[in-house]
Amino acid sequence: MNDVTSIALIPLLPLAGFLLLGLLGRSVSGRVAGVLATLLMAGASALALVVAWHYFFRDQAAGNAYLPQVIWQASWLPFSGGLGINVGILADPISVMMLVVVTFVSLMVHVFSLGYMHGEERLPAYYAFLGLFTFSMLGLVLSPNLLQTYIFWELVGLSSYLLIGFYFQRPAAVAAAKKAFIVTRFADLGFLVGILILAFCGNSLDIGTLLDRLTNTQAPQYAAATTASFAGITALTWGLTLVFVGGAGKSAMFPLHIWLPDAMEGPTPVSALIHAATMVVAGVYLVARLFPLYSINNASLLVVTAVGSFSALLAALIACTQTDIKRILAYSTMSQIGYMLFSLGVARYGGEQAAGFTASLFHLFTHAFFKSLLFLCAGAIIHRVHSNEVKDMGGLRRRMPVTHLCFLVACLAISGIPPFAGFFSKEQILHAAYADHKLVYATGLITSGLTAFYMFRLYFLIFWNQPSRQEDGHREGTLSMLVPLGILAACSLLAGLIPFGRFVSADGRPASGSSDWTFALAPVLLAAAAILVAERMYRRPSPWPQRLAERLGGLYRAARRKFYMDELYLFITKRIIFPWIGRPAAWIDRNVVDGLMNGIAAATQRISYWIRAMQSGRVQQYALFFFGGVLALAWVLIYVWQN
Amino acid sequence: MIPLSHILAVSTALFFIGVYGLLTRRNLITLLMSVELILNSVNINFVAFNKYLFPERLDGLFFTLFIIAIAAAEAAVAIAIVINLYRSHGSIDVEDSRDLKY
Amino acid sequence: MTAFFLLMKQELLVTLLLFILLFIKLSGRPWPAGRLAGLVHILLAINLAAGFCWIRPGHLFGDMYQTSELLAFEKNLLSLATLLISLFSVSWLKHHRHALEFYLLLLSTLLGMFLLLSSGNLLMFYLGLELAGIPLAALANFDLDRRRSSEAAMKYIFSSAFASGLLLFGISLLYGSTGTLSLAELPGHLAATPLELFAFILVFSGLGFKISAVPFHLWTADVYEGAPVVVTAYFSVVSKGSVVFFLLRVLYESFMPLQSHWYLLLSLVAVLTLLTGNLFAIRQQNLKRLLAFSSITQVGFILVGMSGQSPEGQASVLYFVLIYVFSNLAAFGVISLVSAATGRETLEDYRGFYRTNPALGWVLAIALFSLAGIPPTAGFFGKFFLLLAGVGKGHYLVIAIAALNMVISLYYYLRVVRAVFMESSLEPIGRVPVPWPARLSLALCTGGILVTGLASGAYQYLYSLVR
Amino acid sequence: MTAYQVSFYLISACLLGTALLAVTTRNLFRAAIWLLFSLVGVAALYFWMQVEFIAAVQIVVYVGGIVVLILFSVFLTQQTGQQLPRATRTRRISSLLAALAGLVLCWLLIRRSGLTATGRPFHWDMHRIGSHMLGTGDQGYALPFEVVSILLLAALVGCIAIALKSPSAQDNNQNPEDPA
Amino acid sequence: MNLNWLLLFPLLTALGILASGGPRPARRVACLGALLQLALACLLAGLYLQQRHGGDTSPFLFETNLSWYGPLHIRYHLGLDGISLSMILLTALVTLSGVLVSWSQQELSREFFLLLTMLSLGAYGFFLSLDLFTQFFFLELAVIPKFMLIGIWGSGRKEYSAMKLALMLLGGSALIFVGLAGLYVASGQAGQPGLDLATLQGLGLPAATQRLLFPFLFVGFGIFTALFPFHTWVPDGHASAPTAASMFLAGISMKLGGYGCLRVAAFLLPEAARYYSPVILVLATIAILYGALATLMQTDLKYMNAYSSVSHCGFVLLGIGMLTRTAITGAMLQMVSHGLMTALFFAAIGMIYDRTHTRQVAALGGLLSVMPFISTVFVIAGLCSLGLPGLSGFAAEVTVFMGSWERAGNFYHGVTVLACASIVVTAVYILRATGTALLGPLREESYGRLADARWNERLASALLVAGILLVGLAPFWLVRLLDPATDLIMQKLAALPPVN
Repeated sequence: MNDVTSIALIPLLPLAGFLLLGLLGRSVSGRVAGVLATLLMAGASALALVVAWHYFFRDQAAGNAYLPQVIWQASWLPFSGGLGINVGILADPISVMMLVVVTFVSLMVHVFSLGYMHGEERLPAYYAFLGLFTFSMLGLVLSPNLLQTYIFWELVGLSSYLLIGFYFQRPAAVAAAKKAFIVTRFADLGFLVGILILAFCGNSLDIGTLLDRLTNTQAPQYAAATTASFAGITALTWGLTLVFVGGAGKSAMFPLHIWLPDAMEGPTPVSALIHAATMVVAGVYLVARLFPLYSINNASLLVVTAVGSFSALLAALIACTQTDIKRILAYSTMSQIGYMLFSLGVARYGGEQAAGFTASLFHLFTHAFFKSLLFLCAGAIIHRVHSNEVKDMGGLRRRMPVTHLCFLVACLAISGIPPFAGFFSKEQILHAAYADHKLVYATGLITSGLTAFYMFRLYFLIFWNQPSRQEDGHREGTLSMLVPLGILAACSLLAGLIPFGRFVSADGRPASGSSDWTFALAPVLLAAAAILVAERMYRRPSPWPQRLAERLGGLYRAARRKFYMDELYLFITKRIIFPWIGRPAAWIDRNVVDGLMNGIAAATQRISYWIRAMQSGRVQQYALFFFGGVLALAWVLIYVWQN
Repeated sequence: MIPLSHILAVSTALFFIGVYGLLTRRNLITLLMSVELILNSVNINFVAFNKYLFPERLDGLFFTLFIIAIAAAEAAVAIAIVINLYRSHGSIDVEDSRDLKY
Repeated sequence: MTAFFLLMKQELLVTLLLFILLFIKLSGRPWPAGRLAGLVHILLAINLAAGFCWIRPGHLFGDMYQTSELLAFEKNLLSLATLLISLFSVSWLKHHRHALEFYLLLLSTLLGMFLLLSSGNLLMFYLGLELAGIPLAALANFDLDRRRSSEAAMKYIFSSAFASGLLLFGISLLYGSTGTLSLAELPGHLAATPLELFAFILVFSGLGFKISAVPFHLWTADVYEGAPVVVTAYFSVVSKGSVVFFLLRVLYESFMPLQSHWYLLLSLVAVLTLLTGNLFAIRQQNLKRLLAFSSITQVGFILVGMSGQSPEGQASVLYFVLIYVFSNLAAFGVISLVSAATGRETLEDYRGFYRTNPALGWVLAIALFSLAGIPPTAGFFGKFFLLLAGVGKGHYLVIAIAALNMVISLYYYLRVVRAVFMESSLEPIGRVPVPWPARLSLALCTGGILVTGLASGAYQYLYSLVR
Repeated sequence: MTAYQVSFYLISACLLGTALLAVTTRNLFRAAIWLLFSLVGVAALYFWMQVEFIAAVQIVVYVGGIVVLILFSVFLTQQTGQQLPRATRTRRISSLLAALAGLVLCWLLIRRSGLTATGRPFHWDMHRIGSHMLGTGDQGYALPFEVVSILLLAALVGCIAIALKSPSAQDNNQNPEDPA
Repeated sequence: MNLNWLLLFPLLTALGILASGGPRPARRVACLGALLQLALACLLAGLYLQQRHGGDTSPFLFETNLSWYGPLHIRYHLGLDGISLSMILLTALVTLSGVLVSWSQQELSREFFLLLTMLSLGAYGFFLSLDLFTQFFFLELAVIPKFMLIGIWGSGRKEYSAMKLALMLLGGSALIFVGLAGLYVASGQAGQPGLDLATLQGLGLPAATQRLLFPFLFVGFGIFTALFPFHTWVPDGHASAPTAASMFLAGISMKLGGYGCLRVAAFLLPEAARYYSPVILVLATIAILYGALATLMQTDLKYMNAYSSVSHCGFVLLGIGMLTRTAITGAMLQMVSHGLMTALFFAAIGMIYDRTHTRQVAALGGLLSVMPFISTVFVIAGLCSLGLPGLSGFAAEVTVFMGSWERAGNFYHGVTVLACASIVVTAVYILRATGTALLGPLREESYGRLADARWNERLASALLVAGILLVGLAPFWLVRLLDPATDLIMQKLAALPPVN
């Protein structure tokens, strides 16, 4: 069953949706477009499930290890010397897992959108963009070639741009889209240079070949890559770190995270799909994809760990102070991705030490469900109250019981309360961190507590807190909105039970997924305590939050202003790059370089004006010049120049 | 015997007297006179060369004759032009006809 | 006797023409200018046609007169140019009192140039030069009622007298030093002594005056501006062309023993000429004056090519003059038509010219492009070959300066094009009537500009002549 | 020093002196007269060189023709008593320098060239001149002769066309087209 | 196939336009001519591939080699290789869309189309010529039509810009001329006088000669392709030009320079190219970054695209300067890509300008809602410009980067990283312009009444978009097309003596 057609069809179906809807444009109604796109997506999703089933249970199980296999590839852009972009399809545990996650969440989002986006303008475009995104994301996860990864990496960036800016008449949406694209582009620069370094170190762009060559200590490429190059750092470290910069940009890691909260200007289902479940974890995916390389390079792993853990903590802190429901979720996403990354950072290749790897991807897997669920719930709520601010909500549990329930499930999952999905993955991560480095573990633990706190803060603020003001009765969303919520809630509940390590591990061999229950006690208790605190503070309107904020003073204000990161960036761009680099460049061009060209012309004119006295109109002066010329020429020819 | 160079010196001196006149006189007719001096100096040259250096042929003599003839023609046309200029400008001072310049 | 007539046929035909005109003059019954022009056109055309038949080399009058296929070509070119000028001069001549005298003088200068080209002897050279020059001074005065015209004539006749004085002095020194006046014998007697060099420089300056090479050029702009447009055209094309041909011949034949000297001289003068011509031209407002300086620049290019000292150089110079005839005459043709119709000659006046006179606008533009050396006009080929010949020995500096000057010169040509095509004016020149002879002339020029470059026949023919 | 030699220097001195006066005097009429003397001096030099024919032509054409022409035009265009204006000092100095430089250069070149008289006899007689003048072969000057005749003709035509007063010219000469 | 057809067609078109009675027939003739040219170019591509497929490995196909100016050894030599073929396809495409975009040209339209056709004639001739004289002829042939197009139909300081463009370009060609003269002399000294590319490249000119002549030729051609600091004609020229002329100017005209640089630098004077490589690279990098930074500050859409062209053409020079196979291929790809993309961009800007009568970014806003088609075209062009995969810009740039990194050494790597950095800046200015001009609320009430693209504009844009997608989605065919030619270049470079 795992033939080329079926697996290739998975990305191609959304692509077909994109092309169809893009070309038909306004000639189809929004409803038709939605249904068409959803059907195509359903097909893709079903195929993905089948493919995954075949991969994990049929074809590969026999060998005791899930080997990566390139199912199909073709030369797309050949370079010289064996390099070249080969477009292809790679099937390995990670990509197949991602296949499932992406198609599944995408399908949920499609379905949800049917109700949520009903009545909006430009729906065909919306679904087309969704299709484009899904296609790109699938292309990204299936890529066997570094530059193919880069290609789709850019394409997901584009679709993210298009979808964030979907409400293009809102200046904030436009600005957010721009910001998202530019910040990730900046990171992609690192990615690109990283690719260049790695590709020329290993003399290949093919990921498999590259991994083989650079991890093989006997290979000449390995020796070249691990000797110090620029600034005393090995080429491998440079390459991996720069690649990670790309990943950090896409995954909104500190300090490149600033685009993610703003990206919430897009339609909420989009946030669920792109900015919660799939695209933002591309960084994790990237590191995981190149994990064998990272695992032999401690320096770059350290960077990954540091960035991941710091981002996780930072985002959690900020999330505690925000009041925009989607932004809180966005910071929570950032925090969770930080988790996944430091989990990768603490892992090593193979064996017991590789637990972090599995845990990370496990968390990625579970997070996709509960975070998209959270976003979709938020969407349903926003759909109802027409506001993103939590202060406009409150007491919604009666009016939106289904949503309430789903949201609660998701909150529990993300807080790591057993037996919800998040518990399992998070526990594994903390375990791995504990095994590696206590500081990382401590960070993770604190973050875990904070997570529970801010999630339940949100939960209580939305659903409890104040009595509902709107007395217009039951207004739950449409069925198309509720069904995805339900399904995702179920997933959030159950996904943790999957023996994930059996399928996905660093070396392809099944890892023991056994949880150490006693170890899990600390985080769970911490989470429970945090939930209690949140309950005390936010279940009813109380002065406590205010007092606490005052007590914390500067820290609170800094966190509320997102630690002034936006201001810093604005300062750098608006106050440094534009006026001090761009403007001088433009000025120099107009005045110095062009001035030089014009100056030559002006000088010629000037000389022309100066020498006009020669042509004075006096015929005798002409004769004098004539005669002088003769004498001078005679002098030169007779006396000066002796050949 | 007078050395040839002395004759040449005379003619050259005459030539440059003519040149000086041509460069400094302001009346057009005096300019014309200076031109005649220049031509005369050339004539002296030709005759002297012919007589003292290349007496076999009469090239120099004939050249002189033709120069004299042409000098006449040139003077005639020049005077006609000067008269016309006098009519239009009311002056034959060379400094007065400077409409065309730069 | 037949041989005599055949060899001298071009001169004799022109003389015949002169006498016919003289008879008409003496018959006492004045002919209207149009009829006269028609007659002259026909006779000139016959002359031109005859020039292409029975071409053979030969000598007459001892060494005084010589002819060859090359000389016949050169004379034909001059005849053609005269015919073209005559064709577009009709609208100017119609109102002129002395149309017949105009033709008499014009043709006598043409005869002078023929004799100059055919001269085998410094005496004939001098006589030809004067015959070509003195009546020209009278012609420059032919706008009899205009101050500027007489000023121009005055400047020309005095400058020319001074120049021929120096030239004669040079010839006399040359005679004294070598003992011969024959151009053919000269190389055998030249020894590059300082006196000979000085004499050579004097002779060169006399010729340089005629072709307006810097620093002997200062009369050019004033005379070109003051003289009637038709005469200016004649000055800049026929007069200049004939002397270029002659200079080419004497440099490559008579003065070959001084070649390393004249190479330097030519290079120096060429660079000066290019720079000066261009630097003055970029400021000009009067089109005639602009073209005067442009023609100085063109001479600079010619001198660069001439300094190449190779058959290619010779052929390129001849070829360039051929092209220059067409280009310059096309430009002057348009200007003379406009001048005759409206009396307007400045750049300002030409604003928006294209909107009222598209055909003339195109002709002017094509002519200017050819002068600037822009493909596909022949000027491009002409300039390219000149400079290619000039670089023959690998002296890049002159070529680089020349190439730089091509850019400067482009500026002022394009300024004219800009005025004609792009700018607009409150009172543009109205529709200019173009009588059919002028039309024919402009068509011939334009055709020449477009064909002589793309078809390589002309160049190959010239090359075969000089080799 | 023989009288022959002395006479050369005398003639030369007169010739150059009068020439100098001709180009410096500030009276137009006197300048013409000095020029006349100078041209006569040149003729005398020809006599001294024993080329009487040229001397005769010099006197006939120059003295009899050109100077008279010049005198006529002087009368036509100028009140004879008037002082001629002088050129500017700069012009005079620079011209003087140029002329002197030229003179020095020429003198140096002549000195260096080593041109000395050969002493070979120089024969000419009217018959030879006449036969050469009308000859068409080697050393025949028939062609230049004809050319000069045409040139004179053309010059005549040109003079007539330009200098002949015409009614329209009279109208216009008082109000020149642009007084710039 | 006889390549003369490709020159004859535009010539006939020009004559047809001259003969046509008025503006309407003129544009029909022009369009028909352009269409036929495109068809011919495609046919040529087919025949070329067939011939290559048949195993023909000669460097140039379909040669026409006639003596033109025999005494001067100047030949009329046409020939085709992959590089010229790709350029010819580009020219044909841009010409057709240029004619279509100018369909509603009112003022002096006969002259307009005539000049446009002349321009394409010059470009075809240039790309086909194998004799440097012929090539030079066509190079200059293409300058004056630009001058006229800008000066007559342009906007803003049109006369100034036209003059500047003409003078700078012809200044460049003057430099080229000096180089050619030097080559001519050198070939004469080597015993085979002439300017035939095929002959010259086989001569193995001495290193000193190469180093002497290279700067003239390279800078000369470089001016055409906006080599820093001789790029200043680009902003003014492009900004003042009418739409079709801008398209042609940036789309094709600047490619003449790149093509010339490649032919001369890597093909004719490989020794000197290697010698001067660091200088070229520095200049190219400056052009890339500095062009991009200067673009950031532009407020006029045309100026923006013009400066971005400076930046993008820097990649061409970078690729050529790197002298690796991949980099050179990348430079070629970039030439094609930039040609299509920038033509599309100018078309879109022209359409916007036609309707709103402003090109100031700040004066526009929210156009997407009233003219979705034009805005989409604009966005596609912009995305191509910022190197989005799937569009041609990415394939080209990534090839250049890969090829550049191939040169080992911190200098080369540093240059490459700096060049890469421009993709960020590009993204910034493209998105800023898009965000302000197309997105957001409508800036002016009156914009609401504006119409979207007409059929001719749609067709023109579609053609170019198709080209961009074709290259962007399937760059391999273009690379394969270029391959034999790059092979030849590589052979020449490989044959160089090692650097001591």
